[in-house]
Amino acid sequence: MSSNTVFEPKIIAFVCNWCTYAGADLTGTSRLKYATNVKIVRFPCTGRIDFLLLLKSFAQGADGVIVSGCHPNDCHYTSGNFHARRRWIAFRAILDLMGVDIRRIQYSWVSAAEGSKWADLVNNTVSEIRALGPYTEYQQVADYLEKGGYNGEA
Amino acid sequence: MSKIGVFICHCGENISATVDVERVSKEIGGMEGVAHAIDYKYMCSDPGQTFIKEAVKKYDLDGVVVGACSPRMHEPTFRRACAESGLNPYLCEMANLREHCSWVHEKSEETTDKAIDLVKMLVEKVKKNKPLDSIKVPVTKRALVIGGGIAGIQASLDIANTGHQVILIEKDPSIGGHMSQLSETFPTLDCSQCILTPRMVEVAQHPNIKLYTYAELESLEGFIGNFTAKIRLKAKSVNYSTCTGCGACIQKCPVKKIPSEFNAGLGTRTAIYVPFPQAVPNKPVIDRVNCNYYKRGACKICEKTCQVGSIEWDKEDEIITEQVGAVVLATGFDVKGADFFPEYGYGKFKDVLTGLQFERLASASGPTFGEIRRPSDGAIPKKIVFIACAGSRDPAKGIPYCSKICCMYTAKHAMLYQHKVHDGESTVFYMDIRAGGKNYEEFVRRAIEEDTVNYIRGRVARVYEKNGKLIVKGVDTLLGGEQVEIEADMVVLATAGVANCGSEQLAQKLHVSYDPYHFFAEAHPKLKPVETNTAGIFLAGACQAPKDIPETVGMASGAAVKVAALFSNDQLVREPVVAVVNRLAPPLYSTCVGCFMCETACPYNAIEHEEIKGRDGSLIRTIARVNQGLCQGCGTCVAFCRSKSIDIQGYTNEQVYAEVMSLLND
Amino acid sequence: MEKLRGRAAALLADGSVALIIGYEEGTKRPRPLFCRNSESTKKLIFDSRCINNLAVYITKKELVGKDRIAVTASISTLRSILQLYVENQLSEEKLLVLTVDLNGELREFVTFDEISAYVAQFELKRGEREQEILSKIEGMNREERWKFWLGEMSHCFKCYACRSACPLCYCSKCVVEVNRPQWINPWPAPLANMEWHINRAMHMVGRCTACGACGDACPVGIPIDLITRKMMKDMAPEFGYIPGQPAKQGNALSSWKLDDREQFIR
Amino acid sequence: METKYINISGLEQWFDAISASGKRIYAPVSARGQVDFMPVKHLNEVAKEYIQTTQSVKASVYPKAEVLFSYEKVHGKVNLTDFDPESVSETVLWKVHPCDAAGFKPLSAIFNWDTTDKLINAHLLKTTVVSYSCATADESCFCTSVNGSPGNVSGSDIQLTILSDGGAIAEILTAKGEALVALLPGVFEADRGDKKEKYLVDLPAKFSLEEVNAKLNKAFNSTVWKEQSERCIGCGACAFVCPTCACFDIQEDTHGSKGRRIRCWDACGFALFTMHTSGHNPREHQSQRWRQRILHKFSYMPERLSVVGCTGCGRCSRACPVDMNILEHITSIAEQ
Repeated sequence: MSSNTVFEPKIIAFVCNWCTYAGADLTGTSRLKYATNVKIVRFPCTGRIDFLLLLKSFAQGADGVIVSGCHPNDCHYTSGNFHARRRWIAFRAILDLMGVDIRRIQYSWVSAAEGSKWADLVNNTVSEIRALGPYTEYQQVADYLEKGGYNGEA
Repeated sequence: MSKIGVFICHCGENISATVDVERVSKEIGGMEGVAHAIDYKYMCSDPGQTFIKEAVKKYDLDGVVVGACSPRMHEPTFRRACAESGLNPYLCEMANLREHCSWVHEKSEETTDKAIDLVKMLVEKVKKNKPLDSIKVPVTKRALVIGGGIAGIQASLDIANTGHQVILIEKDPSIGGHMSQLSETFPTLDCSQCILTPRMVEVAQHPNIKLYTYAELESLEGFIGNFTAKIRLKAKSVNYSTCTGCGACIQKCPVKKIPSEFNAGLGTRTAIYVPFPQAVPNKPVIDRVNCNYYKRGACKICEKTCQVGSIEWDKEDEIITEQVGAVVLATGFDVKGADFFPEYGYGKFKDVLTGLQFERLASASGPTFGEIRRPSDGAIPKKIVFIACAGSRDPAKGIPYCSKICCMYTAKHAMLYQHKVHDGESTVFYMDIRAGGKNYEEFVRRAIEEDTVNYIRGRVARVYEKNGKLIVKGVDTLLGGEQVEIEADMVVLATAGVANCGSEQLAQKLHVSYDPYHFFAEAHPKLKPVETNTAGIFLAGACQAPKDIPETVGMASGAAVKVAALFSNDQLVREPVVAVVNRLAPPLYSTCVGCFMCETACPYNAIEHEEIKGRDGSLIRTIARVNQGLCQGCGTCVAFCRSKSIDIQGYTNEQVYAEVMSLLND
Repeated sequence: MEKLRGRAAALLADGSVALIIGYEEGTKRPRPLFCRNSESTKKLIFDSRCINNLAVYITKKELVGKDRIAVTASISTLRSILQLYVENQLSEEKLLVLTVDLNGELREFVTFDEISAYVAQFELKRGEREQEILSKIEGMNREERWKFWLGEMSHCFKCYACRSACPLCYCSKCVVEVNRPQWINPWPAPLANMEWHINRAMHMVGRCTACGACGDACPVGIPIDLITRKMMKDMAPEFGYIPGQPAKQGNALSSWKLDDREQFIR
Repeated sequence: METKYINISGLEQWFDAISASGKRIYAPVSARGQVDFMPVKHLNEVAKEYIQTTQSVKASVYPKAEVLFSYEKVHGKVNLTDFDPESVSETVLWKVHPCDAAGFKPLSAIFNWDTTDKLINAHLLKTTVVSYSCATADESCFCTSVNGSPGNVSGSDIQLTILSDGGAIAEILTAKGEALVALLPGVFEADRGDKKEKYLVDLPAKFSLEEVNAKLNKAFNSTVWKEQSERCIGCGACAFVCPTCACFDIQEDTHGSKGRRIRCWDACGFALFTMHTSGHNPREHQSQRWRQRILHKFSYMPERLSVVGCTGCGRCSRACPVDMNILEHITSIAEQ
């Protein structure tokens, strides 16, 4: 980490191959700069992105997550992003009910032509998650076993 | 223990200028399961690729990660290099150190740290990669073309001329479609029949084309290269193998007042009929709905007339089965008619016509032999009004789209009218003139300037009858919304082009998607305009959206090339990035429980029902199976499957999970 | 009751069904009963105390075999049966559904449509306890909700009674038992429990018919049925389905609308 | 050992002294509509009106999930960190019912049968059990049918019998019990001669163990298992609330080159419990799993470990979502 004072969040981006991955490639070809915190995991389509991967990311120490794919009607597979959109509507609602901090999941549509949108998305998400601080509320619970707790004693 | 080889590229200085590539290869070299890690100036160069090939052999690598540019750039290059050295190409992955790292970050420790993370991620993924073989699907080299209009005719001829078999089916008694009904065609004003008829005959005589008229698709099963089509041959009641097409039966048929479909209702036909003189095949069918014998059980005059005894009263519909490898959908379009325009008086006033009816009036083979005469009294109209966009671009009418051909044919109609009625006066009400196309704008200008057609920009509010005249009330928006009222002898509506009736059912039979207006949907609006989402089914002509003849013919040839390309190999070879449903030893067979929710999620109808049967043949369970010919590898089913019974090769649950975990494990 | 017993006995006697799943008096409350002969039908009861969702049994192959069976169904059970039909788990030739309507009349259903029409008369109501906890949760901010649920989840010992009692959890291998990769940690711990219950709620979106069997079954009293019920209610208008009235139109998450909400997508 | 009397305020003072000594105290607490063992600091936090806690006290010595050892691979070398018995804190279990306390014996027998289990023994060593004899019971209780009683002292270090004045007869049964008394010996008075039996609930035996055992020896192929288990939905509720059920699973919690091996509860009622990798399942049907549960407790354990695997607490009957009542089922087997 670059500094002891500034919190550098760990952010994972789940993106589709055809739009956002290509869009992020364009950010590179355009030499636009963005924060190093975000690492991209490539999927064929947003429809492929399993909600459990988002949960696992937080449990394993991610402070934020980006999910991005093709704009509506642009999906390489016609409807993967529509399926994903529904999945996220339901997933967000459940997480919110359970009290998971849904501000830490940023959904976006970034097309293959939107290199600058990708750079902005990363930079904005990094600064927003930085403001929220580390997601210890979630990560600490993962360590439960070490504490030898009993019934209802977290 | 894995033996992964990692190859970090400098990309000249593109990567090494901001990423400490030596540190990357050194740190990755210390990772569990990494057998060999180097960095080199240009991995994609010949010497670079040689490094990889040699390392695969020397270290007996079971996985390769190349940290270089975007996989969208060089993944095929490095996979090929691996394949050449004997490593399964799907055991090679790329970490994007250029577009996603060195080009978007400044030179710093963090940038190198990120590069290491990106490579680590792919190393963890590649540990879970499995060797994959490309998918080979056998191809039946016979095409089914549905629809015998100009699109179907062109597609059939083009495919047949590449040496492949074609089955062309047409629901009407003759091929020809709407083009055969047209008088002259824009922008050249050559006679439609004159250019079409030779092609129709060519179809009938082509050794590679099997033509079924009066036939409809019953069902289509299977997948690309391997479809089974069931075709319903509707009973013609005439034996074509003996019928000579002499036409005597038609002469004698007592039922003469049936509105002729070919003449768009302006003329009549008999119950036993040939739709038009140039029909192919030029043999009659009996219209059982209107035939006296079928209605009342008596008549049979045609049978008595027929010299060769070709009438078959008891003939029933026949269903035949054909194996085909590809399907071209060319079912065309229809025009809105009748009750759709109460405000324009269509259906109420005899002299308010559709554009298609006007085509018949203007056609030399039409009911008036090419003279423009009013259906009501046979008089030659001296004043005529054409209304463009009758229905089109009218969200209130449920048709927000532009029907595309109306501007041009309206100009053509006005021009034909002026050529035929020299003292006539023609007016066109239009919203915009859309004349994009070679020589189209010139054609419209000619109508306005040389043939003095009066163009008024504005909409018509109402058409009503007064003293035997049709009063057309509208506004001229170019004159500041001034009211215009014209006393016309005839009004022609350029009615909207709409999807053929029954297209929705047909789409469902074929499992192709369709738009809200029931036009068939192309796979991609720009890059796959003739493909559908169902592999092996292609589109030609106006069944996809309204379009004119040159565009239709172009699209038909495009579809034909797609079919020919598919038929150019004995097997279809596809990337193995497809979904698979797990199979286990009995008694589980699979963890799939057959809820078939994946079936609704799949955009390609690639999910099939597989019956698992015991040794005695009894059904044990029905589970899902992915048709590898149809699956395009989006993976939507994978994320949807509750029991994780479907996985997608190349992006398996284990692979993506390992990637995510590698980023977070410290 | 006598009508039900009589009809059940007749169905078994003439061989039209091989098994009737119903209720009998239990030691604390009515419990499931499996009648394979006319004699046992004398124990059959059917009233408002019969709350076990019997639909859970009709997908168990080892229990029902290959023969045609009958089930006495409460409204909750009927709703579950509809959803099981939607998910291709039942066949109309193999299942006869019996119920007693509000007038005490015995009703019999064979087809999906018959059940669907009958169920349509009954509105899905929110229970008092459900309303109480929901109001409590609605008054909480996010951190409080997290604490509340984490507290509840810490009691879970992963006996999976919720899963076993749910008629829609019929998978032969549940996702928690998939270990390549190990999506959900199998040991009981608050976060691993939370992951399980979030996962369960996601799997129930558009499928749950609010029978409450999971909550009733939970031995440690976690109001887990609330999560799926609330999701069902909240998502119904969003995705265009009627809560508790499964229809053969594809699952909420396997279908979509062009105008699905997306304000949250940047 | 010794019997003493302790009055109501003495109890409170003694409890505070235990609390102040730094030992963890777990006692039944009423919360969320249930009573369960929770950490407490003061006696007034302890639940009063209830028959039975939902869960047994088993988890105090055999946690739901526990780390056996952890490991890390560094430069090809594996560093192993074993379970440290010293990491277990001194614990007092307060107001344990005799049926729960009696569970420690079978539980310990299972874990020390062929190998000695380091973990559970460490917990047992650090645990002092203060039981309360039972003045109430419900229709699920049947300790008297399985060698127990409302005043059974097996497994207890101290047993208290609460008297009508709020004070208690204190039977100090073991050295651990004495050590606990020694924290505040002054509040214990000489035995007043109160009759313990007078304060115990009367619970007649419902069946004879010998009879059940004899029947079970011949019942392996009986149809009774199928009949009784038809409604069983195969969850693990009965096993997880049971004071003696000891089935466990071993899981790996790996993160890159680090990891932990975890032991967590499992249940023989789960279909996957005996599933082989091949797909073969020796206990394929629920009836076979139900048979295993009953035979294990009432036949195999008495035979091999000389201890009955059931203490008659009745928790499984209370927890079962489909009313699989163990008392009813055992009685019916005995009566066959």
